[in-house]
Amino acid sequence: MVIDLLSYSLIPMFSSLALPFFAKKNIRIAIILANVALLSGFINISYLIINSITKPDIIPIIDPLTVFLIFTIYTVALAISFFSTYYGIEKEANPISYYSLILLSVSAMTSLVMVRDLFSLYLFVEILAVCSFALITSDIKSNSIEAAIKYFFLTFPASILIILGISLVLASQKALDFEIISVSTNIMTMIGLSFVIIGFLIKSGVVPFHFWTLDVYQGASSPISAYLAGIITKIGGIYAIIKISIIMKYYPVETISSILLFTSILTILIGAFGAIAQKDMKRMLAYSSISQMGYILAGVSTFSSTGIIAAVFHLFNHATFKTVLFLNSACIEKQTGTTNMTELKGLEKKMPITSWTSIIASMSTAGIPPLSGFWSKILVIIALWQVGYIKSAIIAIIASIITLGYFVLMQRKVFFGKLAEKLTEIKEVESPLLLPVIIMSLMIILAGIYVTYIYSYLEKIM
Amino acid sequence: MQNIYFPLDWFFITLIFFSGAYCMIVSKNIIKLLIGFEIISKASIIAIITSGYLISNINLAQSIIIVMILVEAVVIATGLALVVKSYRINKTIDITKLSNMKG
Amino acid sequence: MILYVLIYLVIIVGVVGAVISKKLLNSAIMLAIASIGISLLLFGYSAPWAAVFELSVCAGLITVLFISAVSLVKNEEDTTKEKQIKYSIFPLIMSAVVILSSIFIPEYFEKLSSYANTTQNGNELKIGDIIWSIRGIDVIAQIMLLAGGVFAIKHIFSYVKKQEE
Amino acid sequence: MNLINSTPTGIMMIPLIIPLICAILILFISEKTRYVREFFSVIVTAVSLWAAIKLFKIGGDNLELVFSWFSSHKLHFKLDYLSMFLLFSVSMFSFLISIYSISIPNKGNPKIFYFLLLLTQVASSGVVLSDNLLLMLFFWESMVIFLYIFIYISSNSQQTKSTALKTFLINGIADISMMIGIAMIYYITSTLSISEISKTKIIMTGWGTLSFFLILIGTLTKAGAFPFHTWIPQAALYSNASFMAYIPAAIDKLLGIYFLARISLHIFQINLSVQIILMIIASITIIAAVMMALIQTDYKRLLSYHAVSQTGYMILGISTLNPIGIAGGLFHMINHATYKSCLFMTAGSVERQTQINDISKLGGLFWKMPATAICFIISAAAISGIAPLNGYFSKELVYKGTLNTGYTIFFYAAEIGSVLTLASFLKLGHSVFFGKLNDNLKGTKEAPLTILLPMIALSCICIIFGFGAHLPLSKLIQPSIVSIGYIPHTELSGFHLDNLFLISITIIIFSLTLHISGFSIYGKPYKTSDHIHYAPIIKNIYQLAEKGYFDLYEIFKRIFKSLANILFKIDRFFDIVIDKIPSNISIIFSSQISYIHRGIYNYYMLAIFIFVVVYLMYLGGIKW
Repeated sequence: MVIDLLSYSLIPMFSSLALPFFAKKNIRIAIILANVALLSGFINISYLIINSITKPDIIPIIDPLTVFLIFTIYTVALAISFFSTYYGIEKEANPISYYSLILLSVSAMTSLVMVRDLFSLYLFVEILAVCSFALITSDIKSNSIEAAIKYFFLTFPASILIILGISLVLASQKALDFEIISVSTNIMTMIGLSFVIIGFLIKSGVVPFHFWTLDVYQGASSPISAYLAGIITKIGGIYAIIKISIIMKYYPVETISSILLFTSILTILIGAFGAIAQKDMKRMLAYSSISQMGYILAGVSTFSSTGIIAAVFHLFNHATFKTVLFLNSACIEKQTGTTNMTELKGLEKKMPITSWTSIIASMSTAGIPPLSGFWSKILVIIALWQVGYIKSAIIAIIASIITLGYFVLMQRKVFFGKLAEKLTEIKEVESPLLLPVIIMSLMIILAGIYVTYIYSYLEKIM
Repeated sequence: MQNIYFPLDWFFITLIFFSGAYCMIVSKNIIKLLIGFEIISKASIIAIITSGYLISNINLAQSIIIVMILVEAVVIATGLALVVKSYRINKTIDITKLSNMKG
Repeated sequence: MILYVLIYLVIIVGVVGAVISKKLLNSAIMLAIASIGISLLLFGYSAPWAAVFELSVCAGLITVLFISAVSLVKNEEDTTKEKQIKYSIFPLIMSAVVILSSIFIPEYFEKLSSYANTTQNGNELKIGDIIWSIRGIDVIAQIMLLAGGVFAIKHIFSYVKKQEE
Repeated sequence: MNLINSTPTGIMMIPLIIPLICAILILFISEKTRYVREFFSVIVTAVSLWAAIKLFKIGGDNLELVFSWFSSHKLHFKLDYLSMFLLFSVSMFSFLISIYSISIPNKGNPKIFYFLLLLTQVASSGVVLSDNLLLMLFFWESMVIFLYIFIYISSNSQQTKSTALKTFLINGIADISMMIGIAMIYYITSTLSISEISKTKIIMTGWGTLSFFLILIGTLTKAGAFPFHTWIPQAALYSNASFMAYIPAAIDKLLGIYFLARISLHIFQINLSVQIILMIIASITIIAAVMMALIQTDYKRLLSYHAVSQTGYMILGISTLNPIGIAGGLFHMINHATYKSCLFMTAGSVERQTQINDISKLGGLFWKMPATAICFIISAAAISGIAPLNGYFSKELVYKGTLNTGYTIFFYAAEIGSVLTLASFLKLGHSVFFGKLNDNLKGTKEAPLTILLPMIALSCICIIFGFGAHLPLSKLIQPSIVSIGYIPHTELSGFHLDNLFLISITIIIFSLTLHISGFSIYGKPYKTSDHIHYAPIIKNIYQLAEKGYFDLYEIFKRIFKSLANILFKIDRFFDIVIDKIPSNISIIFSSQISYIHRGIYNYYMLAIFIFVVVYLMYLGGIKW
């Protein structure tokens, strides 16, 4: 456990525990407390990370990967909680439990990222899973309950597989710490870790096991689906695989890397193709996020340093632009009442900021040069190329073209063209709702421009 | 000598794992699903204790099992809460009826 | 060795009974029997603390939860007429799996267990020290988990009251 | 570069520079002033004629004038006797035409007409004078543009525009082939100046033959020989008489045959087989064109076909490769220019006075327009090669040349040609000037003086060159042949009472019989050639010709049309393959994917379980 970063996980936990007591007098104070806790964490970590990026040698960073991921967690969590305060969560669910669950999930994620023990990693993943599936139910529509049940019954069995893996590792290593495991290479540990990786594959929603992702992102209430797609599935699923791939640097990784490569290519293709004929906007975004997860997994499957850097960078980029896209779909749903793309037309005139931020985000997903998405995808493709998986690199390129295809299709359908008659009287959402989306798009653009700084920072991971 | 138990334990673990999985795949009733899920987590407990016994470090295995039992209890509790709520809203505990999100 | 096989027999009977029983109550009870079997196994492996926890929590608490849930959804049970064929052919499939896994699994894990690190110096650490000192982080995790569980259930049921008003 | 001073090089520049300056000046003269433009261009052409004549007096073979063009490239203007002879004839015709076209009605906007006339004068003298092939090509190509504008401005009917386009296309493409030919010459000899190339003539091997034929296409189009002549008859219908008298009748023939002479005698060493090909082209031109001319009922169209057939004689003369033949060809060139433009001038004056071109409506104009009638008779007699006139003498030389080469078949073709020429002119003269004067032509008066003057001048030249044939031959033709490098042994000029004269008499008698028999059968003067027109085999050849099957331009148009829609089909095919098929496949594929997710939990769990088992089996299968 990285002691000096501990505060990032303990403060949200204690504030979530304290929340019900504050809420006795007035709910507003509780909500403000939650937001302030997250804001302080965010300012702290962003100060730390900006210093380390701009002045790399002065402040020695303990563990660059952890700090980077904590930064991502706090940005997305702050955006979601700030967004849901003005989104009117009170109408749908009990705000106190909603915010305490968000705070708990933040502390779970930060501690998960900081943990150095395999079993504790599993524990925090369990906590995160419990919090997130409870959050899914915070929508009055019956779909959210169905989504929660599917999420429960499709992802929790995966933790059993992880425990089987951990038992094998336990049998072959002195202790479960990452340093000890990474040092002594051993076939039994390798199989145990592969069991764990397959367990986490189910949790991260890649193609053979992606069924729950579609229903959950579509069914859950919009800010929560943004939170899920943005950060929970990533930290709860792909981060563990990245961590294990870092550990398995000296292990014989041919079989597990071929499994990972096969899954990632399958994910990219089916995610990209599936999104083309979708009617519902959130389901289309679900398919696209599956496809982007495929890219992260492709990066990891190379087990090379550039691959892992590319995966982490794409994880950060995907977190930002997927959150923006889902929050925009939440705004559209709030204003028009539906996310069915066939009914929405020409929203750009009425909701300009939402449209333009979602255009920036989708362009970045598709990988248009100046934006950050392009750089991380290029890194992934280079990593694939270097390791020799040339066919899959080409498939990755083709899939990103298809991604561009269906995003342009979606924009043309939803944002441009003649305004649908039903939508004439809708207005732009209130400004606070737009604040997180605007900040996120700015981050996308800035990350795109200052990509060299970020890359030099990320290189310190390996 | 103690190596005999390890392979046999893993044989029984696969049996329990398979029966739990079969129960989850086949049954329509959500509570039956939960029971299947419970069976599978039982299998994981056996796995931990056999590896603990193999490296003769029983106490470490015991501490892990205790934590796992706690996790299992919390998960089952929230699962049942979810089932009850879905029963309250959809008036059914048949999972095949909960499928209006397609495509 | 016979005791070991006997315990496993109890567990298997409990599990298979839980799966194929028609009424939910019977399957809950069979599940309790299985968990009792497992705690016996734990005793067999001289892991008393784990066995006691297993007995009290799994056999006790979880079975009670199941039975209360079954009683809550009482009138629903007769409507979901599940075709019993699925469960009646289960023993057949089970025997097939038994035969297959008996061929591959023991031999595979035999080879695998040769890699186990048997240099461990026995149980000199007491269980209390392990839980509290070495695996301190897990204690925090457990607190978080309990808080999460409480808030989750509060969050799920919070809405039910509003809908009924 | 010293301009106008007494040295010959200065004078040589006059026909080039002064008309160019005046042409630009004419553009600035305002529309209102009458006759200033005409007067101005007449003066300028007179000056350039004076310069040409003065050059004759000074003599002095191959005067050299070097222009420095962008410092590196030297532009050589060179004057040898052949180009001096050509320069004289070109300036003479420009002078006469500028007088003639003063009162021609439908020549389009006079300002532009005279501007173009002077520019054509500059271009043609440029072609004649330039020693550097590239420079010659520059002037040669500019002629095409003036040709196009000349026709275009003559009237704004749709046919005129399509004729202009047709002319431009045929000449344009021919000039391009010539350009390629000249590029090949540069490739072979790595020098562009004619005088240097002529020292070591290019022999007819691989690239040589190809470049010769490419340049040949250019010259034949300019001269208006058989395959490329189709624009001339159409231009005759839809453009004005002064244009026809100026370029197709005179300038084109002069320049075409001049350059043909240059390449076949001066630049290339053409071998026997090429010579035969040239003679075949010549004879086809003669016969085909005159057959077409015979059946025409339009005054100018009939004359234009004759122009094409006479070119055949010149090419025949040049391609005999012996001095007599070449002299005949060159002499025929100048003769033809004189009587052909005079004939076109008569056509113009008849058209001006009666506004009718169709000879079936004309008749009995002899007493109404005596001067035009007399000029017509003289030039018609000259073109058909009747004894004392210039046509006879040049044809006689051409016949001698062809007989010397030994291939008598070409001689017979030429003879048949001249028979039919005489027959068609008898038909033309009889139907226009003799016969019954129909009523509506009662008021026609004689054409004004400005039209009559050049006509009379030209017919006098026909007579002078006829009786005094030795004058032009010794002064103009002989020195130019010597400068090309062929020394004539026998005495060229002079009247010899040999059997060629007798043959010409028989030709006259034969065509008279044809005319009278045709007249007696049909009664109408313009129908006299119908018995040939509707003869069995010849009838459907004529029909084919009418439909334009022999016309290269029409053939290419049909080819390109069918080519266009084949390409269109191919494009449609690619459009489907690239656009439709991939998008359909991806839509089918994505609908399949969304069909798989039916939402029921059990199927999902089954899929996940199967995949996990597969992965574990794959994992378990590790051999260590």
